[in-house]
Amino acid sequence: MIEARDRLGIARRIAQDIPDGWFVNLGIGMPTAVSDYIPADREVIFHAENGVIGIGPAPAPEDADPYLVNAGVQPITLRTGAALVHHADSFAIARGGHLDLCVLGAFQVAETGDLANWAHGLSEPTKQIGGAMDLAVGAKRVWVAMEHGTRGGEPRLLPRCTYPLTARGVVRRIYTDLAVIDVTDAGFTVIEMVPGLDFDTLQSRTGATLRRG
Amino acid sequence: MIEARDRLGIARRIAQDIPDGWFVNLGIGMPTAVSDYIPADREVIFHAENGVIGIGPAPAPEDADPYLVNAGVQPITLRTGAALVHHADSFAIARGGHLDLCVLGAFQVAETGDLANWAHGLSEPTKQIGGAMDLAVGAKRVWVAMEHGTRGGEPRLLPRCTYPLTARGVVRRIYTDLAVIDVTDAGFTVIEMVPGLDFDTLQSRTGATLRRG
Amino acid sequence: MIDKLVPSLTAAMAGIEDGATVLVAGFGAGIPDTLLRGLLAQGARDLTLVVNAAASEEGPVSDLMAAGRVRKVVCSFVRAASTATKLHREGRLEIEMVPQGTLAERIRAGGAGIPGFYTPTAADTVLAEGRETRVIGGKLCLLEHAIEADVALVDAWEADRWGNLTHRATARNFNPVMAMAGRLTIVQTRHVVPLGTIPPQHVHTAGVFVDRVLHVPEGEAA
Amino acid sequence: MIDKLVPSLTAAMAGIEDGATVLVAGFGAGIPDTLLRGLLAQGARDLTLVVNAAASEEGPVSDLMAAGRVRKVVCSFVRAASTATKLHREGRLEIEMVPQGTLAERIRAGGAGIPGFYTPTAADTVLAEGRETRVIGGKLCLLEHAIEADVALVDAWEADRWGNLTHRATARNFNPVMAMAGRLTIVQTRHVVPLGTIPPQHVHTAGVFVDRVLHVPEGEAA
Repeated sequence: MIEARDRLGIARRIAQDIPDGWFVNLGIGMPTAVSDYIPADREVIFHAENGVIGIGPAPAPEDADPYLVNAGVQPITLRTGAALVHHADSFAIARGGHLDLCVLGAFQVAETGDLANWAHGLSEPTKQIGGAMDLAVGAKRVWVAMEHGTRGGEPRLLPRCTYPLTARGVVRRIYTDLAVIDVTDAGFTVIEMVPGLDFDTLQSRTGATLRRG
Repeated sequence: MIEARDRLGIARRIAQDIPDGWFVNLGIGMPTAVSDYIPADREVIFHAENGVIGIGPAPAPEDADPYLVNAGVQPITLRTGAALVHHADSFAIARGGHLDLCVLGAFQVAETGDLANWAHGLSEPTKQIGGAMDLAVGAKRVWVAMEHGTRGGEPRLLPRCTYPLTARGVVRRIYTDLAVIDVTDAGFTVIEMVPGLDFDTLQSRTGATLRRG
Repeated sequence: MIDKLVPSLTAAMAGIEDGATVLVAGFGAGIPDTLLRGLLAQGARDLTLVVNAAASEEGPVSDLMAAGRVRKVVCSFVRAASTATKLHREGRLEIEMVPQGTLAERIRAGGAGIPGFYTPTAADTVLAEGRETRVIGGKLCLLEHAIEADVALVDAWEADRWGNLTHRATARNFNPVMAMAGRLTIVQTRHVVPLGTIPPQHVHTAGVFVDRVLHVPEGEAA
Repeated sequence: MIDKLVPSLTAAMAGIEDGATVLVAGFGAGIPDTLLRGLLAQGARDLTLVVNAAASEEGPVSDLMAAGRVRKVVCSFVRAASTATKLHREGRLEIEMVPQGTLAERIRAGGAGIPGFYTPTAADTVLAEGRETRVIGGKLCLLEHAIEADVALVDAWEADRWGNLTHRATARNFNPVMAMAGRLTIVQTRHVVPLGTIPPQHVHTAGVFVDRVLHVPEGEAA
């Protein structure tokens, strides 16, 4: 049986790979949970687009401060050592290459590292660009957290994205419910599969050619 | 006898023309003294390029704080209500059109409002651009404080500047030891002369045609 | 004497003209909601709103749009169910999508006297189609223009009579940069404090950027 | 655990290479004088210094130039008698004159990932000769490029182990923007404080921009 990771499992897996001392932005959705799984012996500092450097654990509902939210407008706390800045300064951090890592959700990733995560098409009414385009081109590295395929079974890892791009050639690594895959000059390289999954099955669920890592 | 103004007299005369509530940058040298002569019933806020909004009176020498200086690196105090910002934010104020007035010294002013105040020539070793180019194009209005002529008797008000420009077409008004002169679409217009001075004498000491105001 | 405090919401909103471009600060927190309701009451129409998100079916930004007062919205975020999307489908609202960092930077540029800048953000996307790009330092960059606005609506925690502001926690967000970029910057503040109460080194938005301050105590709609 | 404190001036200056571009903060106050002396001792040469003023005949910037370690200085201000001018006349130093506001903005742009911007400053002067200009919104503007640097030398009043800084009064000046723009940002601080001592809303330079912190108590040269 394939021991596919659930959404929190993907977040937990990502957290393992973030070294002590990194400065990280977590996108809205699945990536947000990554911060809950950082090992206690590592100091990782989390950034939010709305001007937070040093996000702490989520507060108990009764302790939520309406003046203190993350980029998903969820209540947060501040860590000891946190700093607050305004929106332009916050994106100066993101765009200026000061983030070691940004973890983003995605609709599609191409084997060239192209990222599509803001619209299914230009005529679609939902357009959630937010800060993703700025983060994707500005961070030192971009990792993606997503389901390996859509609910309808369509692959999300593709030779080319069919949805509008967020940024070209930026994704370095993809964490899905099935695997961890690096984006290399040679395309998608599988560096880890979940227990019970074999390479051919993973390839059959993927829209582009996979290489063994 | 011509009652020419001395340098402090020029500064005092300028101070009379600054209305209550203006936000003003004073250049290095003669303009700096303007703040000492603002009438007590007017609240005028002074800015310095190094990030001060709300400069107060100069401290007694024994009270000088080495961490608190103006753009001429002279000791200052802060007024009640002052704010401190960094250098880029300070010039965002200057360049973004937020200063009601900047008073600058000058070597030459042209009848078109061109300002030359940073070098006598390109081969000259002293090049003091500082913030003048930014202030000159960014402030809502620029007034100049200067001697009417050079020590050698050469005129400073000219049809065209012969020295390298600081900015083109920015000077609105000139305060000299002899007169107050507006720069209008028609050129230099004398709006005030010191006691004992007649128009023809002023014209004879000026390098461009003067109009009566 | 400088005193930027105004006595009423009506006084705060006076003089906003039809066709004005209005910056609306806030990001979850720090939204100038009272001033937005004041703008609805004030009556100006044909407005261009610059606001991070037009993603809601309710609230004061949605109300302004639903009342037919907004010609165009410049934002980084819309949802299928939002009032903006509905009006856009009906051909009654123009939407300009801007990446959030570019939006913040364009507003800061407007306040800082930088008419244009280049950024790699969105340079390789459909947002760049038909627009000027150039390679700088090996990176494809897109030319972006400053956003200057007739009016900025800003929220603050504390304000003094010079208009010096502090913003509480993440209620800071767009507020300081929008304050810089408004030709008329109107502030609603939870607390009015005497001049000198905010230490010079702790001012978040300097009074030089602020024109009017309205006191809106917590829990009051003014 | 993140701990950016370094035990010695030698450790603070380690790894600066020949040919490096070095941002030097300060404006009357807030000059990283100990770090500059450390750079002299460290030995890197063929340096480009970016500093507001090269107007002196003495002091650590002058000393570096006089020792033949500086290839080029980018500044807004030189004097006839300054070491920079003397060396320039002898053909031993290149000088790039930049208006002070443009200098601050180019450095901020370097830190903020803005490769280029347009400004009216200097667009109509000899500084614009042979360079790209364009009219934006009716104003002649000059294209300016970001300054990114290998090293930034920064002064602070307080620092914690994450590198969060405060700057005292006008010792702030170029320090926060230069901290942003250095690939290796080295700080000398008067006081080292425990993490959390600086309230989040009062941090002047966030630790994310800082790589090394050297404690230089008042009156000590380290």
